[in-house]
Amino acid sequence: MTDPGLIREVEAIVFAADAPVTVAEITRHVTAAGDVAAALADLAESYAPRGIVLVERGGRWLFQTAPDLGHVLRRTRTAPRKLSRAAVETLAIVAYHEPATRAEIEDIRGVTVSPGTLDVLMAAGWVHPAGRRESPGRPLQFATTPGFLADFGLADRRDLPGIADLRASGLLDRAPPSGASAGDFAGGGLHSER
Amino acid sequence: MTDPGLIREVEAIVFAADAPVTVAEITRHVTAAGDVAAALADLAESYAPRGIVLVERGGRWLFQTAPDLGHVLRRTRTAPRKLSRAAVETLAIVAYHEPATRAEIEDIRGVTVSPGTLDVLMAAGWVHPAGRRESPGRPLQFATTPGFLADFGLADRRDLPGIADLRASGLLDRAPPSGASAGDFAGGGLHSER
Amino acid sequence: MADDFDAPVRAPPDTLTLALGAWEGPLDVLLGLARAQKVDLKAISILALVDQYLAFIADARDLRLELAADYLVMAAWLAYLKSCLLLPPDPQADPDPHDLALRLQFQLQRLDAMREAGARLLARDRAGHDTFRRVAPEGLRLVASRTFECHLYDVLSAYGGIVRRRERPEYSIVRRDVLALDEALERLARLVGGARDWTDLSAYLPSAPDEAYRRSALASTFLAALELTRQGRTDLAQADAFAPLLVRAVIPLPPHTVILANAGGNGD
Repeated sequence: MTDPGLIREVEAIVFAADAPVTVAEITRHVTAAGDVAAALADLAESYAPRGIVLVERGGRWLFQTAPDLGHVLRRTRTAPRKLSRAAVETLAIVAYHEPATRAEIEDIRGVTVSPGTLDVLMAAGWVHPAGRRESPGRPLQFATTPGFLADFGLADRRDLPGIADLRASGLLDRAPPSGASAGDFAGGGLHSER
Repeated sequence: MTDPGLIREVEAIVFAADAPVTVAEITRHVTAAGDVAAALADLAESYAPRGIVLVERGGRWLFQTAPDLGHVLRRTRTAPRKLSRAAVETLAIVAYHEPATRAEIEDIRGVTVSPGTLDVLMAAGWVHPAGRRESPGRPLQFATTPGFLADFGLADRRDLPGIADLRASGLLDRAPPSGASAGDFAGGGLHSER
Repeated sequence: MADDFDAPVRAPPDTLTLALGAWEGPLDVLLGLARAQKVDLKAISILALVDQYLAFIADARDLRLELAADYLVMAAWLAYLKSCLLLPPDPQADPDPHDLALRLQFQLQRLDAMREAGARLLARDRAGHDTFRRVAPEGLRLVASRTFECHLYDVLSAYGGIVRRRERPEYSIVRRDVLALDEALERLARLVGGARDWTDLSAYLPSAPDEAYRRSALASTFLAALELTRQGRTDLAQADAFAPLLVRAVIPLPPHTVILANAGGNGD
């Protein structure tokens, strides 16, 4: 069992932090000696049945209300803006393929990505530019953020629904498993260029 | 004992509220039946020993970090800074000549002492005001602290190496007490003016 | 374009609306048609799909709907694919039409998978929808404290520096504080002048408040008296040990001519 003094400090730190915090960030603040990760595990366990729960999202810890109480709390808050179908698809494509270039998003969706779509995802703090692809034209790549994991209740990217199956079935590859001349096909038909 | 379902709802509502909430506001949102005030009392009791506590302020309830953990949330990190040359010189002059007035320090250094310099030495805990000189203008005098001796590994101010040699050579002779103004001090000691 | 993510992502399978604004491009239409076949996407008939798409485009034209160019490009490409698939297999064909069909199937499956993934993401416990956080947390603060680094050596060398700085002006002042021999020679010769009466040498000493200066003047004036006597310009007399030292001029001379000559040879 972890030192109760350390547990109290960790509890207060995660509670007061203005964003989900890593173990390293917590460690920088605690004054009591001990294993911060163990203290977090103990805390998460003690909070599990409560109305507030302690969760880990992408290596960062946060308190949030228990998911089954959403119906109680939704009434206290104004609903967030709904996402367009294009935004949801684009977010899914980035999350499951990251890092993904705009051309890859367009190739999968079969339409150009309207300028607003990626902006909305970036403004929400879910998607961010993640360097350039070392390929002709050095296109910008996009990836999801730790905030995406936290906001969608994902412990990490392996938690993405069905990602293991999709990977196994080859649907996250850039070309069908048969190895058909994918480029010719995309250029000739499905990929619309404007 | 209050219904645990109600307690969870109350807990989540207070946690997620954008401001401290009254019992009436909580009651308006809960879906479980029961006494909200009793649920709050139960919650406050169960949180009392934790790093987060549930408190009532003017009829409104809120979660906050335990009052004794403020130092954890506002953690001070020691980042050693080098003293400026002006500060080191001023410290040396105070150490060798204490109690010394600002005018004396300036006269010995040959340059004015900026107000920040003595502030830095006082913030470091090495110099402190040591009464007023009984001379025209009653200037404030400065002396070193016991902390100065401790931090610099000196048992006594007499341990300052070289001070005896300097005094023997006449360089550290103080002016006669009769002429106690800053100019006279300097005239009698480190330099002579005709 | 649907702005409501809670609405079904796919169009109802049987009734394909011709309102083109509801479709996000030709691939979206193809996927809608494929789903309408009510079979696994892996088992769809590409030929049937092509026919359905071409019928969809024909209907749109009949209704004089304006079709974006990419819908027509897709129609043309699918018509070409269909003709290739219906021809007897040609091993020389490049690309192989069957590979193209596979590729189309892959694209439909992939888009479908991403739609499904998006829907499953939205179904998770989302912040602001199912879970809620604190609205205005205080935040954590790391404050850098003001500790200062300074060692005894720094203090001592600083003080040494100050002392050295002060020493330089002091040397020049001390030099002015002594009565140098050449100065004393010039001064004594001038003061004695043509005085033929015996005069106590101490009467010629400068009066100064500084003890050190007076002692220096006594020494240099005494030496000056000896030097002037050696040159034969003054006489010196003393009645007894520690008695006053008396001096008088031998020959009155213009002082400066003599002094210049002697100052060079007897500087110390």
